[in-house]
Amino acid sequence: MVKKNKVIALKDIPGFVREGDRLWTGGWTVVRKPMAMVWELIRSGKKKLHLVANPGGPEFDLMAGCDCISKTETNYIGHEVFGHPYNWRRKLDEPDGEEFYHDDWTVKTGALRIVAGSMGIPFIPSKSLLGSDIINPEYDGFKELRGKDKKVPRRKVKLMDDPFWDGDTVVLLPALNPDVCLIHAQKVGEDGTVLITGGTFLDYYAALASEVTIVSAEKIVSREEIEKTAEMNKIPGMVVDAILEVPYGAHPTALHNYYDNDPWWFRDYLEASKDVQKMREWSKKWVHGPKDYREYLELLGKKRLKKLCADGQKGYNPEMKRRLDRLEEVPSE
Amino acid sequence: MVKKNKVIALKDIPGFVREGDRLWTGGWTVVRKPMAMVWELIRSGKKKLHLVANPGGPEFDLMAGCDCISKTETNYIGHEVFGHPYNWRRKLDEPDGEEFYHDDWTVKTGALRIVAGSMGIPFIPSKSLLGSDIINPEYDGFKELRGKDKKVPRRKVKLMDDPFWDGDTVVLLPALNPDVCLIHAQKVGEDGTVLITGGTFLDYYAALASEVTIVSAEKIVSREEIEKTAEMNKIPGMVVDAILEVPYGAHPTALHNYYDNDPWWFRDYLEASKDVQKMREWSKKWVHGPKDYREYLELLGKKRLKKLCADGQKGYNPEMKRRLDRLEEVPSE
Amino acid sequence: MKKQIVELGYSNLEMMAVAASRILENDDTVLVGTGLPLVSAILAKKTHAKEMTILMEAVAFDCDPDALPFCVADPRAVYKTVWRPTAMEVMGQFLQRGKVDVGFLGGAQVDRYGNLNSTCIGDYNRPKRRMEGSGGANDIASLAGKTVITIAHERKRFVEEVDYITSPGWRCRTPDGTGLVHRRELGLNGGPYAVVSTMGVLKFDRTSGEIYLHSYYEDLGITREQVCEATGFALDTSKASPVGPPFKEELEALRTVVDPEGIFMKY
Amino acid sequence: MKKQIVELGYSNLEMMAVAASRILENDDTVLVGTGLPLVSAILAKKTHAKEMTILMEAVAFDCDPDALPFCVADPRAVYKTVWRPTAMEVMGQFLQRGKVDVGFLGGAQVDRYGNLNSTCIGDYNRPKRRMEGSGGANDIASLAGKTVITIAHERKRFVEEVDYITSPGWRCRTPDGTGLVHRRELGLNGGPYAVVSTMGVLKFDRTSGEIYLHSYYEDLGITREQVCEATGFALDTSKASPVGPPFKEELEALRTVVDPEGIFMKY
Repeated sequence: MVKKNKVIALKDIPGFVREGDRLWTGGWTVVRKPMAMVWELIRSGKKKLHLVANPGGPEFDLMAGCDCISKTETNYIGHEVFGHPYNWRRKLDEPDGEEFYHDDWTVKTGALRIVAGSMGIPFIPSKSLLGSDIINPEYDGFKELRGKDKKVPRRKVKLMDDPFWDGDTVVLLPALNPDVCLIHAQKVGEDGTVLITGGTFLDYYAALASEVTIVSAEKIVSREEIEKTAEMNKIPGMVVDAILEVPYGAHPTALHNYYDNDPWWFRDYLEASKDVQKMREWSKKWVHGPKDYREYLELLGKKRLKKLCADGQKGYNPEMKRRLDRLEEVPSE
Repeated sequence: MVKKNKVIALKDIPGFVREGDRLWTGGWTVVRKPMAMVWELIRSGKKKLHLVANPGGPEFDLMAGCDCISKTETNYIGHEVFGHPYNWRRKLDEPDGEEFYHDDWTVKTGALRIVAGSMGIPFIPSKSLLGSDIINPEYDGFKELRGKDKKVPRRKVKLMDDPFWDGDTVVLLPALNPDVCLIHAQKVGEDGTVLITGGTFLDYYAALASEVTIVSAEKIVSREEIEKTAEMNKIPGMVVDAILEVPYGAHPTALHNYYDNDPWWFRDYLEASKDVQKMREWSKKWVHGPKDYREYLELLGKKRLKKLCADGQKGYNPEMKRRLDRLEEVPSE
Repeated sequence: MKKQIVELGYSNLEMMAVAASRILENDDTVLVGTGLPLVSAILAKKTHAKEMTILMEAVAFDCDPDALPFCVADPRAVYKTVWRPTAMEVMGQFLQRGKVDVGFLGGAQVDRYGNLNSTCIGDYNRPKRRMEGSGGANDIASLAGKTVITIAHERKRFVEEVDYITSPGWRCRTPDGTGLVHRRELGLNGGPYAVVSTMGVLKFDRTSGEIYLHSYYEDLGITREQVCEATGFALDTSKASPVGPPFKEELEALRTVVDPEGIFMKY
Repeated sequence: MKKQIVELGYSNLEMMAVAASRILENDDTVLVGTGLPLVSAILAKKTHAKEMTILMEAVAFDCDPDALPFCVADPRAVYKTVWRPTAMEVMGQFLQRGKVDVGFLGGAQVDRYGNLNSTCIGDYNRPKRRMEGSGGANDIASLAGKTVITIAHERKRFVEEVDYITSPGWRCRTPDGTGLVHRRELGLNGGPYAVVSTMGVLKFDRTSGEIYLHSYYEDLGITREQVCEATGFALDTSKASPVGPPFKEELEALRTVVDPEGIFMKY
């Protein structure tokens, strides 16, 4: 039974996010990122967001380039083999005087933090980080915020000797509980049940750990339809507050069984993002130009979107040429 | 690709288990218990096993009744609505002078302990147990073993104040890492990949937390077959050391989509287990009598097994009458 | 649903199931164990609380079974559910993260503060009668938004002091095991909300944490005095009022839909 | 597989991929990040280590891709895998539980103890060049049975002291951040096993934890002296011997099967 209507529109997204909120964006680097929802957030002029996804991808760099953020804590922000996160990097390499803090974590410790958040426990032990500068107190990127900012734990980690077994030292990690979690999925049931294939990454944990969770999907399906995949559904509707249907909602990142990475987007974006002025022009055209996401997709063009289509068997597009320095022309109508 | 032949026979099971081993049995009370493997263990005359599954079902009580065990630590041992665990209960209510220890946990803390074991961390925080006698030092069932038995943690729990957020007290629980894990599943791939439907319970965690994991299944299937259910397979072959095909390997417990609980078994077993002498006769007939599991199934009879068959749509047998005091006659050939 | 007063006879156990089910609301997320709690929760879902979310600790998440499950892992509980978690998710995540509104428990002994014993009768170290083990009772009583307890109303069950605190009530065990302390001082949220017995419904004073009689099954001939006699400690009955008898829809649902075989109800 | 000495020309990067792949064995479980580590691992799997188990941190468990993945989450890495975990399982469970034999990492700077920096160049608090973030590098270097590092052989990369210890080597950071301590004293198992560079392969002395030149690409004209010149600290080359050039099968697999587009190899 569908208990309540959870369907919202893309333009409703900014209403769920306040300045200073810790924002989790699902997916993994250049795969299944909630790009359409982030796109709408940027257009609404949000500022001072605190990004906490592990790891971040183009959505982090894009929010950095459009001056939406003041804090990041994660293990990685970037575009994998496509290229560097120039906008975000500038925040650290060439600080412009605006408040900006970054704190480094790792894949495992970032994962454990959101798992602890999903479990409702305040911390969780970990066996990595010892011997590294990631826990060097001198290099704690949030040290100025500790004890002041309620959304930041009082300390980065705490070392403790195991009181039960062999006495080895473990590193206690603070739980992470984002304010808002945005996830893009292949399908969502009208009851909020989420079907993801090809890798859930940390999205189930984040959905549960966060105060508010919103899921966009290529398709909203009926309760009957989502019952058919009962053994493979990944997130229960109970922790999904709102749902929306956004085809190509993860573009330019890849969506297993639906579409591959858009190499033209990455080539053009990376070129533009190297320079503040060019980045402004790029976002004027691609973020602020279209009147809605449908128009954004029209700007990309049907032919280009078709080129990205994944093989239903393999989950990706085996014909795709992927070297940015040797791409064919952008497909145009 | 199948990397190595993992197939063993039921008679090989006792070779994997040593006296004193902490034994995890998969499933949940009267559902999907690895009964055939436990049956073979009992027949081999194993003693002094330390049972750690959360929770235990008829396999615990049967091992208690056949004098295979000297320690239990779990949240529940029993037959649910069918009846009490008379054999196990006698160990505590009417001690016979043989060494026997029991320590109480709960569903959540038992789950967290095996999760911590699967994570390779020595302990994990929990927010229950406070205010209860489960952590009353006077009532620590293993207190005589602590600091002496290497398979028992030095203390039951440790209270600690959260150093990161609100300072609340949490209870640290010691990880659980069984020596041997026995699981019965619907299907196992020849590479060891396990397909379970209708509830994995804690078996994935136990498979990873344990030193040795053995999976019996209704059917061993090809790598190609197990690839088809990639998104719903529950345990990877990497942590499965040996596999075996044992149809009705969970009898008399229920196996989702395959067969339902055998109410005649529970009725007869519960009647027998109330009395030591009757229990001896029962096990002589049902455990030690048959020369192998095939003969055990023949003793049950085809007609009876057929009566247990689950509806492939519903996962159970909707025709099954389940009140033990009003059962029809045992189906016989 | 039009409610009709029943004209059939009914048992104390049936009234208990009905009274317990009435505590549950349409918006609730309820975590239940097997037995009467499960019967009551399913009864609520089949009558006045159709949108209620029922969780069971082993796997059954948001279930609405066609047939009464034997236990929390029964395929009957899993049928038609659209997500199939483990006890780690249900208990270690949803419950511990505070997503459960109502926890529903049975037990062998309860005291004036709602401490519940479902572990053993007699000294824990040398029990007179050892029980199966308490499953997730402690976790549920510690972490649900509120706890509802179902228990037969007998002097040996409503006791001055339970033999063992399995599930903490309002004033529960100190960490050193010697005294009692208010659960809030231990950082525990939630707490016992009601005890539904074979004679009536008991609730708790918010400040003292002490139990009192809230209502009783007058239609079954139960009086305040009988309740006091069946209770092993002094009970405040001054606020008690009669509970209305089962509606026809409730009894019918119980007998024909929830537990037609009488597996728990033993008709 | 009959191995033939190659007669074609080949690059230092190709030799590096080949040398790295040769470290991996058929029985190994290998956890790899993107880039050259991934290329080398897939090369090993397509040549001498067909039964090797490749894990990637996001989801790809025991993968054997048809096409080179862009990243650890790429559907190319997932295709044909029979179990689809999350980073919690791969990193928080399999790696942390000690199920990974070899960790395979790239980096920007390495020192004589195998400490690896993949975080930033310059002072962390005011970086000259901030990098993307180190992903799972620290976890892998802390918890894998042994670690293999791939890095270009340049003086600015083989440094006396790395600007930031992302991944601990044999003598690594004390918890207070001031000095260095042997990793075993911190309770860390594993440790750097080899550094595969564009000039040769370096290994570590078991007792001192210090790096030495194990072998070098003589066939590409590399000499011991050149390696020393490209290293920012005094390097023991006394035990070094030449590495054999790629076999034909290795180069063919690399060029036609592993990375035919030259995405990482940039042919």
